[in-house]
Amino acid sequence: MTSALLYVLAGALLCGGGLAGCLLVRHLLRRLLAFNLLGSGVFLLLVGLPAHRHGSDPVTHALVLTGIVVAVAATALALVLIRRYFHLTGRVSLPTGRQEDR
Amino acid sequence: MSSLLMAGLLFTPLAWAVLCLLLAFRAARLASVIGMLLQMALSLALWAWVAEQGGFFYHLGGWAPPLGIGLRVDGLAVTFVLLTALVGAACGLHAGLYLDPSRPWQRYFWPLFWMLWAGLNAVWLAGDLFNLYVGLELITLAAVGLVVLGGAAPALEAALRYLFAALIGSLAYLLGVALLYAEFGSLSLVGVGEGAGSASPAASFALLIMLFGLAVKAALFPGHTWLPPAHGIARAPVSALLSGLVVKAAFYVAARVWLELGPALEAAVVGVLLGVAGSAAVCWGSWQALRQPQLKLVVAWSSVAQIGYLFLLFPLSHGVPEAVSLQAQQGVTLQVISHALAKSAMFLAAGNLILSVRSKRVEALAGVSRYLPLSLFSFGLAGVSLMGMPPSGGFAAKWLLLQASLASGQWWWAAVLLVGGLLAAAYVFRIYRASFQEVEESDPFYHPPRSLEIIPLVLALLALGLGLVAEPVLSVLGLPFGGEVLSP
Amino acid sequence: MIERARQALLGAACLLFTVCLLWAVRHLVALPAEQQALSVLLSRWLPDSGVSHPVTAVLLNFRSYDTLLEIGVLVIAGMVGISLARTSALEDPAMRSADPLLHALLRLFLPLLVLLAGWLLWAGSSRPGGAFQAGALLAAAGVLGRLAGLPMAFLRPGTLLRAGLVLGFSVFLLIALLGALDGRAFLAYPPGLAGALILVIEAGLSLSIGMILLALFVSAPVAPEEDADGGPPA
Amino acid sequence: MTELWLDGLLVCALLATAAGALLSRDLFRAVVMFIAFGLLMSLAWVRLRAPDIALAEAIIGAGLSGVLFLDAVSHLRRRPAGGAAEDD
Repeated sequence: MTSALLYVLAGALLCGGGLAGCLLVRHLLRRLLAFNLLGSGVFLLLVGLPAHRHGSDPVTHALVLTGIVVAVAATALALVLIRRYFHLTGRVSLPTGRQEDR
Repeated sequence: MSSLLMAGLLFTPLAWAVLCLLLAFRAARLASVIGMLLQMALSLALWAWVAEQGGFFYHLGGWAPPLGIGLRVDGLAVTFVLLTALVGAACGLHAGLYLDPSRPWQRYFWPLFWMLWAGLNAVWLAGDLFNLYVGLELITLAAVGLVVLGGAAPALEAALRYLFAALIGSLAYLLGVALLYAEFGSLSLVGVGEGAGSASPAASFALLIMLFGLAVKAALFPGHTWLPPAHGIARAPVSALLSGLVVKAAFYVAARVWLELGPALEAAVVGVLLGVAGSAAVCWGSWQALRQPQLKLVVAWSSVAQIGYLFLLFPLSHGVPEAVSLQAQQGVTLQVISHALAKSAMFLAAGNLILSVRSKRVEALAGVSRYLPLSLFSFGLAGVSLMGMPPSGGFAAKWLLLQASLASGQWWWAAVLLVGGLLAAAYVFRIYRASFQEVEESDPFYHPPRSLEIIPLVLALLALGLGLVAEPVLSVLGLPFGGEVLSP
Repeated sequence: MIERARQALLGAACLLFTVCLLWAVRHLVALPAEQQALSVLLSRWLPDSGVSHPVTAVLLNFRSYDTLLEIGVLVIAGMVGISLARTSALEDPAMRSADPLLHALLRLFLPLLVLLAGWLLWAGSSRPGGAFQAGALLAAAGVLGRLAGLPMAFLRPGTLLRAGLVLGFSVFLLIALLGALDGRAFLAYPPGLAGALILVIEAGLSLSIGMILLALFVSAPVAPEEDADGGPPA
Repeated sequence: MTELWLDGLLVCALLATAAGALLSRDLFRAVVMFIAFGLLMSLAWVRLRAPDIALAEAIIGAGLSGVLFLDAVSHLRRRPAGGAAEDD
């Protein structure tokens, strides 16, 4: 099954791009988007690799369903935090540089 | 009997989380005390059972791995379960008195606290790679929730930093799991370990990426930047839980995966890299602790340093004789236990001191030695263990690590142990010096209730006494694990 | 300058990571195709799981511990969400749309969505579908209703909301304990009852999942009248 | 063969929308790209013979996350109470 291979490749590239986004982008909302892309890439690899080797594997489907729910919980929580942070400070990215003592 | 113990151990924290969510702060506090006693009794009973009968596998739902999820209940796991019960109960009791019940959001402390406890137990006992992922996420989200409790801007900032670092770490770990599953077709640690008989490039990369993710979650230098703000801003009992137990969970998973896969995959370079990062963490963390103007940040940076020691396990357990590897494992386990006790004691004592002097700064401690000797004493006792002076658990741990590094011919790690101990002495004495400054005659301080002061003292005494009982503790860890399955 | 160097370093690391990942993937896809032991086990034991759809069997029977903890993660997210929502009523009056056409449409549409969720739940035992999809659909229905300004009194942060958040979780937990008290392992179903109990758990879970996701959506906004320094002295 | 071409096209579209979600200058556009990415992912799951995930992805990934993100974007465009709005 070669079409699974295509999705595996896409998954690997998504992992790379998502990781780059998570590490390099400062805007919190964009970083969260990148986190979701990274997650999608991992899920594609998790399902695609066994699918390429053995054919459809229901165990991986169950794992990815679990993973998606965990990811959406984390995303929703992060959005609540980001919005509240913006509300209190007007910032959409975390400050860098030396930590001054407050 | 032990089947019921296991069920109780898994059920109680989750059930108490539900219960406490439905109750108001004071009622939840009462319920939690009962729950903590119950959990303590269960952990102790399970520990005694394993110490007597040996470890076993527990198949959840009656399904054997690889189809189902098996829990690995061995000496190490039950020791950490017991440690969690001890530190968790101490922090919970302290929090019940320390947190202000009039704030409406404080009621959420209790359900989050229990969820955290459930996640920790799940990780200690886990024998399944994906289950470990879910357990780690449970811990992460509960910990972030505890940090952000109340929702002030600095707490939000620290929590967001923590959340992103931890989430990326988890996904890196999951990616490794995906690659391992694709290669070996199993999710159980044992199954993957059996499959990894010979070196495989994909599995090596999977191991690398998993260790990377877990190192970020365990705040290993240079991925440590999220830790000081998060542990510094949280309320004292929360910081104690996070520093004492939460970071250890990620390290525990890393060590488990490493000991299962590392030898087969010939990943010596990775081990040395982790050792170097750990050494850098010891030096940089201690140096920063020396320079922090705030008391809790001193303690938080000290955590960065102390976690560094743990990662010496990786170079000292790879490509060395079995006996040396065992020594290193024992030393690191003692370091985990003694740091969990000492650091939670230190954070709780620091919380009491902050409560007393009404300021978070180190200079504000002037005069404390005269009017609040007890809290300062607990802080200092915990410091003794961090420095690694006899008879503390920290000393026993470092002694074992020292022997392992000399026996393996890797003497340079011993230098790290020495430098770290000296720097730890410096930052603990800095606090002492500040508190011995003389001030005006009258006592300007708030005196916290005696029970608040006793809890860190007990923990610090345990950390100190650990060195004396190191032998029996280690004997449970070293129990042979036959791998028999518990049949209810 | 240092920031620039840091960014370049991180970028290079990401590139290296991608290359290594592709290289690992190349090795993995070159492995010989073989019958997988786990799939054999799965089809061997599927008849004993109480459901005929393998994914549901894995999620709610073989690996139900994962699912239990995962719902715990969702509950935590929901808890933290409502703990940060400082408004007394989680309703945004500004959102209440007065468009009668939209209301009429929604009145037709929402029951349909709820019905669809119920069907997904029911279908989950033998076909694709199940508690997550049904719960997410319920949440989506709730979000639609909220965007149109339908009143949702049950979302006030109170005992009712908290009870709803943990309803599915508690049902799951109690059934899990049942197995242990009965002399089997934690999370084991009594023989013959697995199918029925899984359906009960799934019904509870989809309600709670829907409620948690909806609560997270609703508790995200910060009402403008709220004070900016609502936090505690840190 | 046609199927392979279709898969190739889908993968290219996936990567393009992902890049759009990462690189778009406009935040709103990035989120829209992300929603499109979620829909395409759900198609990809269908192609990988994982209908359960496809359903979940369509409802959660594209629908719910999308609404959450859109709502957040519109919120971040409003002026905050605490301080001056900061451009990214």
